[in-house]
Amino acid sequence: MTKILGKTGLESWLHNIMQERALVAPKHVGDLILFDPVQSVDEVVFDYENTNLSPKEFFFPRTDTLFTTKSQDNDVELIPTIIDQETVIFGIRPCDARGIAMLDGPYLDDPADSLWAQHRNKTTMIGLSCTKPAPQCFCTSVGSAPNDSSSVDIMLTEVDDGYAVEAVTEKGERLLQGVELKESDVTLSAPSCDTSVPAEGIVETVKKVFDSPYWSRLADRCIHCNVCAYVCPTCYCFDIRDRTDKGKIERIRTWESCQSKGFTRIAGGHDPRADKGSRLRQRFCHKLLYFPQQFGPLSCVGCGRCVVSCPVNIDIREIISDLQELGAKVG
Amino acid sequence: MGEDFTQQIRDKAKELLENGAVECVIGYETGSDGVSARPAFIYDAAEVDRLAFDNTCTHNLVKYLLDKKGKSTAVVVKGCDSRALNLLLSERQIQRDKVYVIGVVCPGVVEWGWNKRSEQLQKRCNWCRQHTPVVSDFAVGEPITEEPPAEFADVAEMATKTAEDRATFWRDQAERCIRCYACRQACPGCYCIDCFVELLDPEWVGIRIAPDENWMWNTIRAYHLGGRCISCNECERVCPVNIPLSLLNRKLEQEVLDLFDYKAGMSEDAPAPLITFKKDENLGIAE
Amino acid sequence: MSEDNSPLVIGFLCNWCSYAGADMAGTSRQAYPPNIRIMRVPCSGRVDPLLIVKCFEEGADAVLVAGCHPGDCHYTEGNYHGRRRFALLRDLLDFMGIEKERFRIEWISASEGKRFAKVVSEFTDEMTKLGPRKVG
Amino acid sequence: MSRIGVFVCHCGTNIGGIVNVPEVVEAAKAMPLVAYADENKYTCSEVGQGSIRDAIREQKLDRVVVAACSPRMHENTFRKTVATAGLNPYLLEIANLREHCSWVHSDSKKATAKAIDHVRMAVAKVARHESLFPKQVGLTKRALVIGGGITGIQAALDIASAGHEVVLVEKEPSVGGRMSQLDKTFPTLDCSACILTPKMVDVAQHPNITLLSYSEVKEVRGFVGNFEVDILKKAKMVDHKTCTGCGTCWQKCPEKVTSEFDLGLGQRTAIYIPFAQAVPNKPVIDMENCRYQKYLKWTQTEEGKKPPECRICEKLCPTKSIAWEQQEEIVTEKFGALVVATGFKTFDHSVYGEYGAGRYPDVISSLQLERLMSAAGPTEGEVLRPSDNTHPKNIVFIQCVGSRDDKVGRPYCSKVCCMYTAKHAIMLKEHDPEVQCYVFYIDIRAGGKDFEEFARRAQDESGAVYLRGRVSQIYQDGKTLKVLGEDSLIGRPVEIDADLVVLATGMEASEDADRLAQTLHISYNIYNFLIEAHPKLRPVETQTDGVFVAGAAVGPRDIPDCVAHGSAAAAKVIGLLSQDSLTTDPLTAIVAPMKCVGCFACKAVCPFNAIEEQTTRDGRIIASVNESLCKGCGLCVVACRPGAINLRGFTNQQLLSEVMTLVRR
Repeated sequence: MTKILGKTGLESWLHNIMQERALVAPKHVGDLILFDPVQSVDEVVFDYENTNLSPKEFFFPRTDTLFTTKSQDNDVELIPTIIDQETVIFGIRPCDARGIAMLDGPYLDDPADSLWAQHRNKTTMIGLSCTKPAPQCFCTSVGSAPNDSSSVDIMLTEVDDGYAVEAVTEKGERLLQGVELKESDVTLSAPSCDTSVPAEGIVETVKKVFDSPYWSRLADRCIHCNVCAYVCPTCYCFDIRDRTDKGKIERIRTWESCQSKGFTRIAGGHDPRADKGSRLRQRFCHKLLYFPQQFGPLSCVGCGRCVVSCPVNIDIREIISDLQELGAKVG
Repeated sequence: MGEDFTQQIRDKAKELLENGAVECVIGYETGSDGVSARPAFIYDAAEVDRLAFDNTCTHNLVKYLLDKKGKSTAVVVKGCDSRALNLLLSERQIQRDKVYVIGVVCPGVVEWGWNKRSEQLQKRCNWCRQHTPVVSDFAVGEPITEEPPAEFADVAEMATKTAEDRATFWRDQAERCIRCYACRQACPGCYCIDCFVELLDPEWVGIRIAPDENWMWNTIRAYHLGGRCISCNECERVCPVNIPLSLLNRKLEQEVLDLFDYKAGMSEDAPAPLITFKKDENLGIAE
Repeated sequence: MSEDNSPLVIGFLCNWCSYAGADMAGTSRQAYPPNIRIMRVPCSGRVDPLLIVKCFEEGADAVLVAGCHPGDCHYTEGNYHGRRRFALLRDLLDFMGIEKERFRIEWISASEGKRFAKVVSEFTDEMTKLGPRKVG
Repeated sequence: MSRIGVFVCHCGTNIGGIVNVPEVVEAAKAMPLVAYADENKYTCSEVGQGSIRDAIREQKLDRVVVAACSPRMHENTFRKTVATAGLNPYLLEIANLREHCSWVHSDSKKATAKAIDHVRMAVAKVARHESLFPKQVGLTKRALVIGGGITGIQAALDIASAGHEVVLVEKEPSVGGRMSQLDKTFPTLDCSACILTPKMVDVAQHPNITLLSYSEVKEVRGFVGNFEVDILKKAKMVDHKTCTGCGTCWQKCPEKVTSEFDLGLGQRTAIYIPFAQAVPNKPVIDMENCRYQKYLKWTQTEEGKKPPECRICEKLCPTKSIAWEQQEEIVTEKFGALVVATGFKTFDHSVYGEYGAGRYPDVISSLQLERLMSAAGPTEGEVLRPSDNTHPKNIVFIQCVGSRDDKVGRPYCSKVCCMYTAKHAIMLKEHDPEVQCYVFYIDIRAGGKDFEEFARRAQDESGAVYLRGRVSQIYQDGKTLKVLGEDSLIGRPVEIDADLVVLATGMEASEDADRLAQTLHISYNIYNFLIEAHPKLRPVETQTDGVFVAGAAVGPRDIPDCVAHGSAAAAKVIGLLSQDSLTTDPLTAIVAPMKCVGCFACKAVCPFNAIEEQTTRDGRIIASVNESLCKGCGLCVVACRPGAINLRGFTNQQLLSEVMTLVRR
């Protein structure tokens, strides 16, 4: 039996959530759709393919303070950042949620990252399954699906008279307390995502084609900006630096990407990945080889943001099929 | 228009590759969405049929010549892109004898995105006063000679706002900037080994991706392009959060025109306005 | 803005003319408001737009750059280049929302102590009237 | 971790009177990297400097901030101080608490806060200072003296007699300057020519001095010890090697022109020497007025009446020294030091409408009177009224014409007029006992040795009537001039029928002194007088090393002071040229090879062509700085977008840390 929440019911529920928690939802910002804190329900956008930037921003912010210092008569005390703000993210797509869940691997393995851990348990994800996947989506090819509810706390699926509600986790159930749902026997159809990408066995293939000249040819047109890494829900690299302001010292963590020129430059100026080909290869090796070797799943959830945002159309799906072809030839 | 241009480019590319005049031809090919164009690097004469030219060919390919220093390369340039050649030649970043220029008279590029293509011309093509390449070894298409004088309505409209509104407007843009530096990476004028924004010592711009730091980044990036920007508008196109960078560039373009009567990239040897001066010019400051 | 929200003015003075002019204002006891903080640079041509934008980014209310009168520069051309850079920068900053009046350029020679005091007083009063920066 | 020492100066009460120095010292102690902070009554005194030296040793300081007067005053002093304590002299920064703080602010609280900020900026900057080491550079042991007046002559003679080569450049056809136009000199009434001419001859004959008359300095490049000067030798049209100065040509030349030397009271010929004792005593041809030149110009256009071909001088010259084909020529010479002694010109009194604006022939300037009184003058020493050549009986002098008068933009006192008017009153009485002189004055200024006694003599012995008040109007009344003034001591208007009125015109900087100052990169004030490095402590030096100034070009000055000034400048030059090599200023630019992208914007903006091209091992062409040419202006640093080039002493890091410590406090 599926439980249904009417459109108005959903809006009043969101309204209640907003009273004690910060509600983040897809919102029109100029001609972009971005996850953003909303002050009123009518700012929330319900029909969209996906946001321009991924929701990782609310778990791994673009700029974060790890800790600040307080110094009194020359002994220094480190004050870690405590997050006490409860947040609810509404309208997160299954692929993004799976991306966030996937980063628990690198961030929560020992030693766990306290900030990530606090963000994760202070944030509740209300998923919205995709009714019509976009042309750039290929979640089914990388182990997910338009209605995959494995990583969200609550999964909503749009039906004729509202949204089918499924509380996935106990945190989700707590959030649903006091929300009366109608029973209904409508069966939820499994929407299809027809772009298929030959991601099967890509881990072995990438190992085989690591030294192929394909990478430098591919990197010819790459301009090495950080767009793909910053829009991607599963890219989690960062840079750390201290900052002083009015006598207070903060340790700042911000987004960084393997495509930046200085990312792997080491003391003395040597850069093991100085040429363009090796930097571009690093991105796809991490996603299709190193991450799966270390944490299991491919570090790509098929959201297609990098395909859409890349200024020179470096398309991971095209690369995967090229690599498979190359892999087959190498044998 | 497309078919004829495409064929001319393919034939010229084939000829250049076969007689070894160039090692690589940089042009456009159709992207993975089958709809929009993307840069293409052809090394082998047999692959020239990948080359295509249509009204989504917007990338400024001159930027790639910076990676091909010393290697003889052919490049397809539109009117606006060609001005970047003069910029890089005047700043000694490329050698004229190593570059074979296939200059295409550009009818204008349409608004497009991945898997999206409209028939409406990009706003920058409405402003464009340089449809015909300023430099070319092989010309494709009929040159358009008479161009109406430049107009800067968007800049004027912005100037009507109060200082506070302008400050708020640019602060909102700065709020959205994620410092991915796509604008810098796409720009032919940006080729520094270490960009000022990434310097640790002196740390001009802090590491934080925050409004203050982003505001400084966007201001100085625009200033460093003052008198150098050839308004190919790649920076605005590649920005993932749609910051209207053309507003900044065109404001400076207008100022450089008014103050120094200078247009970037029009000739290889005219010195950029900020590295020369006239003793008795009156620039309206400290009068 | 400092505590009693009187404007923080940062002055870049060229060593040969304006800094000497400011010294002359001192020796002839020409009083002016104490808001300005003076930095000595070899030439107005050494004042980097990066420094000026950094001042505004970090919240300074006004910046004064003072150099030799055109033709008097100890290095012959320093102020000519400076003049072009500041003309362009001032228009860009104005476009970005920093009022043109907040960034002032003056040519002050080594013997114009009185004039230096007048310029600084005028500038500080003007900034006090203009009030704190509204945004950023 | 560096250990910075901060030394805050009271400067007696100059700083301590307004700025709460102990509070600044306490604040300094709390600043980052400051290991020691102290205060001194007079930091620049031997005691003060000693306290710095001791603190450096005892506290093992590696950087010093002196918060006192302007760095332009004692930066070098304190650099020597820290050097003697074993610290590199460039690990020092001066915070200006006097000229920029205590002397210009009265609110003690705000002045102290500002002082603390200035110290904070100095500490932030000095923390980023690095040790710098000056280089030794070769030195050209030759001096250039610009201006052949008494000051220039004295300087040239002194330098030459010290064994150094001197080139003396004089714009006019002869040396001598204004002094050569004088008759007598106060207070001793020496005849000006008698004391000047021997020195002029010495200059011409001194083995070490090359005299370039009728020449001008066009351009100056380089820096102390290594100046390169382009000197324009104007076309004389006479070959001075063969000419013996016999005088035949200027006696027979038919073209008569008003003589500039005699200030329009006399005439000279087209081929001329300005005055009898001219040195070099060989003529030049005045291209504007020479009949043959007019004929040549006519032949090109052939408009108007055909002027006579003339060339009489050429026909009569016994040594065939007339050289029509002579062209003006630019010679470039190297020098180690330059002395500017371009003197002064008299104020043009025609701006005064009330004195007849130059319309009345019998209203003359004092210098014109000198010409009338001079035996070599147009009237051979007979003082005659220019209107009718009769002997004037009633002579009225008006002081402060073009001096001490804001209306005409000349508020300063020209220092010499009171004395030369007294001289005129005495000499005129001696010439003709029936003469009665009247002197309208504001204050009589006779401050030199024997000056006051000399001025009294004009009144007591020569019977000159000194009237304290201004003249309101002069107008021609038949043959005499009606002079309306007032005697403010008795408070009554005065009216005098004067046969002759002499205006004591003030001193002004000479023609285009500002252009020459710009060429030499030295500063000048709003009256175009040259600005010395320090009016009291460095009167003959300028801010530009190796360029010295002397005489009336710096400000109104009488002959004794000019001669002393000339010798002082010479002493400085001799001191400079006696060294075998010079230490250069290490505050020059430096390129980081890894960051340079080879766009050469730096080379385009460098005023001194100090940027050279250099190829790296991996074939990149990058910029490199020629440190002996670089003057440290920093233009290249700002032009360099990637920040590959930096300026020692004012690096990007140092300036940024100063700004950051200001805005983020």
